Amino acid sequence: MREMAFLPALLALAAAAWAQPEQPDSTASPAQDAQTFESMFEAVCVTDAPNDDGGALEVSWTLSGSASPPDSIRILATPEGGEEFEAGWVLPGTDLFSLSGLEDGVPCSITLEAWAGGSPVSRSDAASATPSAQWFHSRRIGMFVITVLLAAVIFWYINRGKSGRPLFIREIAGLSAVDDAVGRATEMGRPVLYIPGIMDMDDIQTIASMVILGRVAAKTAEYGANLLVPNTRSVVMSVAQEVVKESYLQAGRPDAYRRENINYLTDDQFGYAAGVDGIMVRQRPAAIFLLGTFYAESLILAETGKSVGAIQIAGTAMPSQLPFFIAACDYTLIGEELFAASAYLSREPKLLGSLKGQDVAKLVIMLIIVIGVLASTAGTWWEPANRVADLLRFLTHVE
Amino acid sequence: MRKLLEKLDRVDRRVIYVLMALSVFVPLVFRLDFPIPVGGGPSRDLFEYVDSLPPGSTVLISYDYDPSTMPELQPMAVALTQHLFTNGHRIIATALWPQGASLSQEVLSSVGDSLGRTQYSDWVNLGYTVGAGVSVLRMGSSMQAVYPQDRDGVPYDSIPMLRRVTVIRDLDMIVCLSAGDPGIHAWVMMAGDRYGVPVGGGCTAVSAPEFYPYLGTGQMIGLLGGLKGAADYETLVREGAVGCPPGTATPGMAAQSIAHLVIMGFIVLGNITYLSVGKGRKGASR
Amino acid sequence: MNWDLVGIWLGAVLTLMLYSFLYRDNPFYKFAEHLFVGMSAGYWLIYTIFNVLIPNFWNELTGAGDGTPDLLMVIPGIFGLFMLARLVPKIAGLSRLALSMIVGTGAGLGLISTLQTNCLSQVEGTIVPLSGVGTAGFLNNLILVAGVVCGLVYFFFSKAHKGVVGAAANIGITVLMIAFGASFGYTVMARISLLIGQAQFLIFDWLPTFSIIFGAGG
Amino acid sequence: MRLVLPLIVTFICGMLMILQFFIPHRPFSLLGEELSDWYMIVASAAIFLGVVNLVQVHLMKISQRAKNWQYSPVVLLGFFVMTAAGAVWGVEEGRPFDYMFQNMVVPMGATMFSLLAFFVASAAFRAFRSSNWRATLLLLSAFIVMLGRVPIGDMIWRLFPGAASGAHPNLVSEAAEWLMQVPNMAGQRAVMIGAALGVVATSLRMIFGIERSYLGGAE
Repeated sequence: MREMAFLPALLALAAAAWAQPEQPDSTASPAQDAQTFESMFEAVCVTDAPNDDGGALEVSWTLSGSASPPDSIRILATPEGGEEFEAGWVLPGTDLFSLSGLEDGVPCSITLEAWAGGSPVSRSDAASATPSAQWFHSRRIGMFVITVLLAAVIFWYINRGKSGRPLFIREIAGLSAVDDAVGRATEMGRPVLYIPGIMDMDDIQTIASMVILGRVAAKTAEYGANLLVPNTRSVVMSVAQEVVKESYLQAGRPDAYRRENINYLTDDQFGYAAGVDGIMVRQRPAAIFLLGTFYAESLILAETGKSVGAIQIAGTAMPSQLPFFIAACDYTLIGEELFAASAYLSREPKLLGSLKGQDVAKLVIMLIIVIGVLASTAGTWWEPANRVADLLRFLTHVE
Repeated sequence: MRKLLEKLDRVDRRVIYVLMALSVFVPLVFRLDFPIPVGGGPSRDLFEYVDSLPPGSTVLISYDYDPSTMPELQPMAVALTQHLFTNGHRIIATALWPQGASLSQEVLSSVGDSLGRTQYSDWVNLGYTVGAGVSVLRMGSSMQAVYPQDRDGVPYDSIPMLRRVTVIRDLDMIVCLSAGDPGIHAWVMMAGDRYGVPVGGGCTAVSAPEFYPYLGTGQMIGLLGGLKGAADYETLVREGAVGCPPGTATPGMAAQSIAHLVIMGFIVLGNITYLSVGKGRKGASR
Repeated sequence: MNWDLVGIWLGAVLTLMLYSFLYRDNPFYKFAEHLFVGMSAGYWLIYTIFNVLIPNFWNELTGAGDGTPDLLMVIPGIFGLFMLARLVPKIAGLSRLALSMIVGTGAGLGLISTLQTNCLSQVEGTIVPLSGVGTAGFLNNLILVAGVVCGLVYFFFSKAHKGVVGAAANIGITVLMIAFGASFGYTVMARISLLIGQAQFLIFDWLPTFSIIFGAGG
Repeated sequence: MRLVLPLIVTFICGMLMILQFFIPHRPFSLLGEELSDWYMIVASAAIFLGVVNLVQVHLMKISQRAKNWQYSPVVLLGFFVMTAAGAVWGVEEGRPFDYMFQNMVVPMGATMFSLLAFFVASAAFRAFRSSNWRATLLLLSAFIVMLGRVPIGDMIWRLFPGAASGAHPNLVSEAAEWLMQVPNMAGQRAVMIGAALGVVATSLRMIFGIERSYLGGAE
């Protein structure tokens, strides 16, 4: 970096030079040029910047068509009780300028100055407004309503689940195959390989995968199969170690837990794929789980797994990788089925309730779509119906 | 005939691998070529939007990929940069993937020198930032907070062409060349949806279907899908501006077409042998 | 010592070693695989330090960047140490705090951005009129809306896929399969272009070097 | 007791990230931005855990002479050479770190990625055995899109009598484009919306501490 030191100095010089011509040429007398560029500004309006955390105003204006456009427009701001300062320069093309760093509650008046040939030629009349912070983002009310609605539905059903009423859940082929996959591995005395995807713990699919790992580990502890969990993220490795240790504890087999089988390979996507392929061909696992977020390496892993003759259960919400898992794996959990796995395997009332809540949420979404489509279809010949469609579009539109 | 089909049914994976290798290496060694018709669709939409940018616009190109996806995305970056420089626009390069920074430097300096464009007045390389969508979100409130200095350590506010770009909304357009995450999703979510900046993109053919819904809802104004998208854009740019050096995507398309046909042949062959031989045997469940 | 030549040879030899995996697992692949794992782990460690921890954390904390030390950075520093506490068995429990911060932030951000972009924007885009868009428009919109609604019915968990629900779920899974087929077809091309990239490297960059090395004598 | 504090931290961080989206007012927007910076730093700090584990596992493999232990020194050598080169000579272009990266790590990554061309071919040959009508549909739409994306597709279509002069000379690529625009979009949207609801439910369960196995403390 050392030899780069001279560069900033050089640039500071260039920047200073660049700014030079902008300075007003005091000798030119603005008065006699003013009339040719009479009031160039129309509809100058200043408002508090909406939906922000305060201290900002938005200035909008239109240039009157008649006068020839100026070179640039200078924006001057004078907060009440403070002196005027230059807020910014814009090219004539733009018609909106946002000004920040002001004090909330202090009215501030804005004037616009048109510059041509290096001197001010026209000045708009002052318009003022008071910057303030909004407590609620006006354009995200629709999403807020839907978020609260979905959350309420899900929590309501979680509580209903707790009250012990039995909840039906349809059969998911991939998940009911977990038992015989681990059983098969135990019989053949070959390990079970669990691949949690390649993203970090901030990714919800990886979180869902960790929860499923807990259930799978409980089975391998119970059956006494050898569980391998290679990781590409360090945080996921630590969580995996915690989850598996806890499952082995719960199953009463703390001795069978081997921490070195849950290891870190590399953060590199394809370094990880190469490493896992090596594990597959050398350890020859009889059951392979590929659950979480996958990208291009999905087929490298699935095809190698197929070549060592393992039962493969895959699951991801990545639409681009689902075709490959369907092609190369025995069972594939598609999208939401990955998130249903923890409830399906544990049959805990709370989690089954949450699943029921997700179904009702889907019903809400489907109703919004169907009503919206019918309303906008009817809208083409019966105007009021369009307002219903527009309401639904507003509800689902988020700025 | 039945004997042949039975042998085909149990053919070894490695035979398929050898055939695949031949179908790619042979056309390349003998340099076969095919004409590229560029129909309507996302590639042309992106070209026309870039072509219609007002003069002196500032476009941000984000290099969100790494060398392993260079064959598809680098030709897009070169064609896009040629197009923007010949139309007299300014380019800001960013990267949400670490290696994207050096990839952008390669394109900007080589294309810039060939078309007489200089650093800091026509283009600047802000380099890599961690944080994916979160960094894009932060650019909404202040570009300088995310990039206090450019890739060579020059402070943000001392770069002349960045004088007027304080927040992401000041940009005329964003093009994200994306090989996965972080990539187009982050720019559409955080820059397009939130701040209304028009977002175009280029991606590997594998992730193109994922972004089609964004084209449908207008959240994206154009998309280059895979090597074909790159070849489309190369052809369109070369139609417009004379004297552009030929790209690398077009020759690759010939090898692509042949290998493509070989794979389709495998699908057809695979199913014929299966239907005729394995009538009794139940295939693997879905 | 022509370093470019050495570089091309290093890349080509390692490429062939990895390609040997297609035949079967062998010492060459094992060597290249282990080298790749080790070197890429080292690469990401250095890159994370130089590109994340120093500019975003250390410079901010000590104010080396723009001169004003931001003491708030002490908080992520502490959580980072909590994470590293896993190395010391006695205080490994502290790492749970760091884990919960990562999972909490990820869950919050994930919920909002996924709901906004992957759900609501898609629902908004599916509210389309069936009439007044011409017969082709009518058919396309009908298939789009029916596909999305039936696709969602397929994802129903608390109802058996029988009767009306079963029929809708069948339509849904059919549309899904066509969609997956389309993206498979679209994706196959990309995979081949990667092989083309490596083939071009071997044919146009590596092979010519043979004449330089071996042809030098002739 | 040992779980209460972490669960509180998860709740605070989760709710803060949600609220800062809806409430632009000063404390929330600022805290939202700070939190998203901090979580990056903490996640990055964890990489030390990973590399320590990597070194430990391979040292153990060598000491116990486990299967294939002869290759563990290669991992350790590769790791320490890269780390030392980066720490001593820095990461700028032309330095040993960047040289080894460009000439060794990058080609290996590209090679592993390109293996997919072979695996896609073998998957296409074996997997799409049309054992049921849905797999046939998947296969058919894949076939049309593949044909439509390459110039050869339309060439073959024009061989049919009257096809070239008819209304749709490029029927194959148009069909491919239609498959991508309509059914593909419908299918992708159904998966995205379904998965998004799964994400919402899972996130809420994490934030409100209903799902806590990730902390290793199954209740």
